[in-house]
Amino acid sequence: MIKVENLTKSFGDLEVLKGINEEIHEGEVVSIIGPSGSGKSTFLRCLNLLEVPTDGKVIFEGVNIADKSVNIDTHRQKIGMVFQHFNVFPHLTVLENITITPTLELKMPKEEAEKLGCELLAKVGLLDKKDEYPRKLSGGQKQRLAIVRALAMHPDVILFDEPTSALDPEMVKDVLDVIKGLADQGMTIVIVTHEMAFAKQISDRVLFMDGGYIQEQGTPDQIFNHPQNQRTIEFLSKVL
Amino acid sequence: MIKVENLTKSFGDLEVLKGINEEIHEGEVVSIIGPSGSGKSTFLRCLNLLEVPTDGKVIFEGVNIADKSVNIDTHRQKIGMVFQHFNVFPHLTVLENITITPTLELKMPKEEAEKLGCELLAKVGLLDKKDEYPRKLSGGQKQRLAIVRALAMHPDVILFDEPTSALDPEMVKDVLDVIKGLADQGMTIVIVTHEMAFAKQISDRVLFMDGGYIQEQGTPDQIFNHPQNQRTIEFLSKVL
Amino acid sequence: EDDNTQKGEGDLLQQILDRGELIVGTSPDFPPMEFIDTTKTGQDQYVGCDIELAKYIADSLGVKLTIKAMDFDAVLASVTTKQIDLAITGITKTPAREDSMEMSDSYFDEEGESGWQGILIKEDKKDVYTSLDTLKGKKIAVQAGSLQDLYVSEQLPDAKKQYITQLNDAIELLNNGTVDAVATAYGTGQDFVKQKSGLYIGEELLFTLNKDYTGNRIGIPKGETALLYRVNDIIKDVKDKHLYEEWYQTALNYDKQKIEGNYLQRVAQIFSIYWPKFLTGLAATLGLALITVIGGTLLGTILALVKLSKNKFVKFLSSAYVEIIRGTPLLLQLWLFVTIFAMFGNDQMIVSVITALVINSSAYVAEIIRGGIMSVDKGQWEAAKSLGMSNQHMMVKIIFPQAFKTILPSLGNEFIMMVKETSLASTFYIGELMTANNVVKTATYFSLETLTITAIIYFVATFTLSKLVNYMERRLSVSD
Amino acid sequence: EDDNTQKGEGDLLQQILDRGELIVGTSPDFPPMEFIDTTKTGQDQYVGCDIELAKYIADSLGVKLTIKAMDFDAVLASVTTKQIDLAITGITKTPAREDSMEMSDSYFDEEGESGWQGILIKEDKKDVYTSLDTLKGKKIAVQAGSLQDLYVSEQLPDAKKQYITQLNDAIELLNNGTVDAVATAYGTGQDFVKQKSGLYIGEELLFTLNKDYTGNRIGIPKGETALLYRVNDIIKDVKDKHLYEEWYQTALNYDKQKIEGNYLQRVAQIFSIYWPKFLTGLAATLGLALITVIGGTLLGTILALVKLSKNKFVKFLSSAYVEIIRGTPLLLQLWLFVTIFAMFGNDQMIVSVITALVINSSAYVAEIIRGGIMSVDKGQWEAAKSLGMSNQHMMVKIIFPQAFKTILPSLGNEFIMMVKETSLASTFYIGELMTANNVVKTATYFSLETLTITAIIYFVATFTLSKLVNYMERRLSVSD
Ligand SMILES: Nc1ncnc2c1ncn2[C@@H]1O[C@H](COP(=O)(O)OP(=O)(O)OP(=O)(O)O)[C@@H](O)[C@H]1O
Ligand SMILES: Nc1ncnc2c1ncn2[C@@H]1O[C@H](COP(=O)(O)OP(=O)(O)OP(=O)(O)O)[C@@H](O)[C@H]1O
Ligand SMILES: [Mg+2]
Ligand SMILES: [Mg+2]
Repeated sequence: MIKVENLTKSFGDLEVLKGINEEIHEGEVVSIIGPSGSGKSTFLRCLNLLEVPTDGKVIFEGVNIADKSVNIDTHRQKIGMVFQHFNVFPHLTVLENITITPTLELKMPKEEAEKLGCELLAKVGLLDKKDEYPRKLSGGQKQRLAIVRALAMHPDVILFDEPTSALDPEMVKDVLDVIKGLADQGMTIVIVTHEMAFAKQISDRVLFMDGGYIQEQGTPDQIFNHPQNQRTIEFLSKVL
Repeated sequence: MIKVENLTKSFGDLEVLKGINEEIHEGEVVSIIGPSGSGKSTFLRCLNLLEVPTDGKVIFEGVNIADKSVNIDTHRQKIGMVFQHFNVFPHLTVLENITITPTLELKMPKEEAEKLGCELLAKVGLLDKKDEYPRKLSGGQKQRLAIVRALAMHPDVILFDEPTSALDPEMVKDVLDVIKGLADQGMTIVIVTHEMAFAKQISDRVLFMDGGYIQEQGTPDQIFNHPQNQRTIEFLSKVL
Repeated sequence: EDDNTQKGEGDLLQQILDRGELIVGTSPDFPPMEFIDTTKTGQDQYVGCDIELAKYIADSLGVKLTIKAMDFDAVLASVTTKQIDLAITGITKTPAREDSMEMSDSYFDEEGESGWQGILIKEDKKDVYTSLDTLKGKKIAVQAGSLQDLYVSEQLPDAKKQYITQLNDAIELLNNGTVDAVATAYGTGQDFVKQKSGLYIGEELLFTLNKDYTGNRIGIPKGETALLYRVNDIIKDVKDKHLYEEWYQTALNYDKQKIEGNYLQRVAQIFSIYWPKFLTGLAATLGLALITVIGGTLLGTILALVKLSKNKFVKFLSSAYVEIIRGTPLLLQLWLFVTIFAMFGNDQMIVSVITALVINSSAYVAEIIRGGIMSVDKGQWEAAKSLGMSNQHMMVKIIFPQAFKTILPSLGNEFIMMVKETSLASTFYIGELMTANNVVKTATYFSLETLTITAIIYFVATFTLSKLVNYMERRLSVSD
Repeated sequence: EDDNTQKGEGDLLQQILDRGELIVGTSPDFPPMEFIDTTKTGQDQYVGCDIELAKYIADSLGVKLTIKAMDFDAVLASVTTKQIDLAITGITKTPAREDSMEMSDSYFDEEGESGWQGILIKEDKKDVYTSLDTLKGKKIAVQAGSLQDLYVSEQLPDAKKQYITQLNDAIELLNNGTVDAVATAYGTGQDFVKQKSGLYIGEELLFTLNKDYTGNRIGIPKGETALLYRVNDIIKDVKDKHLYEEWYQTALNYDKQKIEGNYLQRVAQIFSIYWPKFLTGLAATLGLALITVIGGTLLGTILALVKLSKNKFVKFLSSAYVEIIRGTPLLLQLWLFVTIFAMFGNDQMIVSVITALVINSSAYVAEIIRGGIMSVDKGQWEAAKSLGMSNQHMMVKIIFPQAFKTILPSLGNEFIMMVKETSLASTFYIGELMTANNVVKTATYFSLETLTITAIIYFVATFTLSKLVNYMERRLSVSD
């Protein structure tokens, strides 16, 4: 589904990604772990061109979206993204947060979009909040809203960047449950996370990044229980 | 050592602490846990008058420091505090961060203060950074510096407010190790934390706060393994 | 019996008597001669000593008086074409006028009252300075380039001149002993003496006039000698009874109240007399500021969008525009636009001034809008983009509504800034608050008191506005 | 042979011839009569037509000339006490002067050259406006309150007056047809004609002068009739040869270059001639801004500390001070201080202006400093307090050093603001850049060109300064 070829990304003199080759397959759940500053977020953001790669290809459903001549907007509609800090739209109600993009960009009729929105909200237990403004929501609720907002575009894949690390501990579980639900339904997911237990539980594959490269990858069992790479071993010894 | 009598604190209309009675004994390690917004930080900050209580007494070493006529500065010198966001002084070198208060307030000679500072830095593995500025330090290093800075005043008690929650996961351990070291040496410690495992490990006593009250307290075993209060049970089910 | 029929020459007096009405043309904008009392309406609104003279003439003829107000040129034209019977509006004699109308004897010699130039001194020096000669080598305050400046150079060549810009300042200098005397028009000097105590101006201290002033006269249609003689008779009567001087004094004192008491009392009195002037000034200031900010916002929004665009060239142009405007003083920009507009034949100062203000404001507003847009959390841009929103939808639906919260209070502050900045427009006599200040200052001769009032009005206006802006800011940020 | 011995009366001419030196006193600050060429030194620096006359007299006597420069009063005093032989400095005759010295025949009748007042028209209307009468009913630009204003009222009573503030503006109005003529001093008019093409001023359009001007004369010590007669002979010689007119023209053109070409060429020429004037203005502007910001910082720091203190009353006072200053226009504050200082006898405008600027700036700086202090992370205050630091140590050792980073660039921006704001001081003829602009504008008659140069200088100055401030800001924030 997403194929990355020789992806490099520099910020000025700082080379963050040093040539990454990787393929995300349809229906796969891939976790990305690694120390802070290793380029996890940058990699994830390159997948939907929020960061423009310095070099290399990002082939999404057969099209190299890193190519400047591509209309990136239409492709992004197929790639959902959920951020660490939720980034819900504060000036729109919960329901409007969900319906605005489908109505504007997919020309979905308003009633249809609202019906879809309500269904999705019901699934994550937020239907009673549909006419509230986001400032009334807790962090966990905001993040569930952000997930639902992405889902409303019927994406083929969703990218998560540390979706729980800005949450108070007692709110983490609700959000992880929602993500787990998506994984169970067969959604393609790429998730950067520090929640090792969670990664172990839901992933089909785990990537360990460090120093601008994917140092090691494999099943959760391979990575967490039998890591080979020295850096992986070191990292896991600290966080577990 | 610190005795709190009927401590209440309101911010405007919001009553955060609703009458707390508690005593911290010398040499004790007390952990405070509880949901976000339950008043843990506020309680801790009342202990050294960073928040002025609305009512009640804070008796430190026999003196009610909540009394306006008391010179709070001298008492604060005996109560160390470590913050979530480190709050090291960015314009001073690592060593100066430590020596500035002893030399200014305790009139400690400069050489003596520097000798003390170096000793303390060596203990937490930061001696080689002594002439760096804090911007060169990682989060974990900053927090260790903050602890050492507090120690340099030879406090009788140290208050910690979520000392690891602003840290990247792989840095948490170093900081917790330092705190554990202090506990082992018999320092009186009050610590607000979300690291349940750590609380379980080092505490003599655990306080569970919710709704402006201390709902339940006891040994780690009592609280974590046999909680009685309904709210405690609920809270622990979410975070563990 | 049709009064409008063009009758033969010479019988206008008879016509007047027949119809029982004397029609007098005047240009009521020369106080104290003829001016309008805005508190009255109809014929009553015309006041001044020339009007009194007209009334006296009508009374003497035993007819009713009708005043027709028109501008000075029109008065002269109307008497020539006999549309009015008499032209009484401070007319002096010239050969040209003598050709087109009859001119009465002089009823008032301006020189004797206000045409003279003299020396104002402190009252306690009255016995020291008894003639111009006694002022030899003394320090005399004069307005640079004024008529008095010339007279001092000519007739008091070894006096030391202290140049001043405003006569009021000269009085302060006189009072504190910095200068010994002040050169001024005699009438103005007399006004000062009336307003402030301790001052003196006398005929022994007048400069020698050698100009060929002619007195004020009444214009009468050509050939109407009967009327002319009758008018001259009445003028003689007026002169004999010294009526005009009386009327002149009354007119001078018309609604001019003596301002006295201590500083605070003077402030209160000046405000109670001149508050309409200040109010109009304030309204003009607020209006000018509003127009400026609205114009600035329209222009500034375009600039801000251009600055955020990707086209390097237009981006550079708009940056340069903003930098240049922000890098030069507003006073200079005002002069520049006034000069440029004058070159293209614009003599409406207000247009030049508003253009300069709008252009100045647009550069600041552009930065406000750009700042507002940039202040929207980067996460909002990223969220919108990650959903696949088009740039236009993102700006219109996500970014602008949030930027608005930052922009609106800043525009409020820009408005407050402009309320203050428009004071510079007073350089060009635009009638805003600072101009009103200068007018009242000149009318009352009390600089400090007038400035105090103006300062209070500015402060109250900007303070109230800034409270409003704060309130708006709080209301907008509540929704976060 | 001691020349300094007080000799008897009447033999000064002989003394001059004996010592071979003629000592002439002059006050070299009246171009084109006598002024200083700053590029020269010693006796050579004194130039002008009076100096030429002095040289001619010395040559005629066959002696060496020594010029003594002093101020005008001193020249008059010196000739009375025989410290100089002749006083040649544009002296006119007055009874007082006649008493204290001998006065030569007039060598130059200012009226004929520059004392006259006349009418400036477009060259192509030369044949239309052939006398004052032909201007009847025309629109004439005059400076309000000027001598010409008076003459127009008197001698052209039915002309329409268009009031202007600057003569340059009148020329623009004349060129674009808004007015038909411009009333001006004859000499000034001639200058205009010289500088700009298409203009005309002629003797047929002069106002009738009936003043008692006397020409310029040479002052000679009392009783020195031999010298007087000899000087009068030489003056007659000069007059016969029309020498003075020649010298006058040369002096007028002295270092005055004809500015021509297109707009850009004119800008370049004006700058190449007047750059020292602009440079001095810029230096004064920067100096004034610097003094203001330094003074404002001292006062503002105190205000900021008071505002952060706990004493409610002084807190209120300093808040009120800051609010009032920030709530009123700087122009008004300038007037207020100038007025108040004048009441206390201060006639040094610069002192009033600097006081007003400093007080104005202090209110803004107070907010900068308070803002800087408040911008220090709350955690820093808490950390310092939790360590038991005293308030004073906390402020001095922890808060100020960090606040500094925010404050310093803001003070830099305040300085840039002040560079622009000091332009308002030009209202009071403080010699900063905007004053320099006005001086050059008047000297060249090219408003737009001069304003362009001034704008560029302001822009370059503020742009450079803001780049410096940005650099400083970056450098300071690197350390975070
Ligand atoms: N926009 C940017 N400009 C400059 N440097 C950047 C930018 N974004 C990221 N970086 C740098 O790139 C490196 C990798 O950042 P990235 O956010 O991808 O790390 P990460 O693995 O996600 O870390 P974390 O776990 O802390 O989120 C870091 O050193 C970061 O400072
Ligand atoms: N300075 C303040 N002004 C107003 N309200 C405050 C202030 N400080 C804290 N509060 C409020 O008091 C309540 C308790 O805050 P406190 O920080 O003590 O909670 P906490 O238990 O430490 O939470 P957390 O785990 O999120 O740190 C919260 O509702 C908070 O919003
Ligand atoms: Mg990241
Ligand atoms: Mg807390």
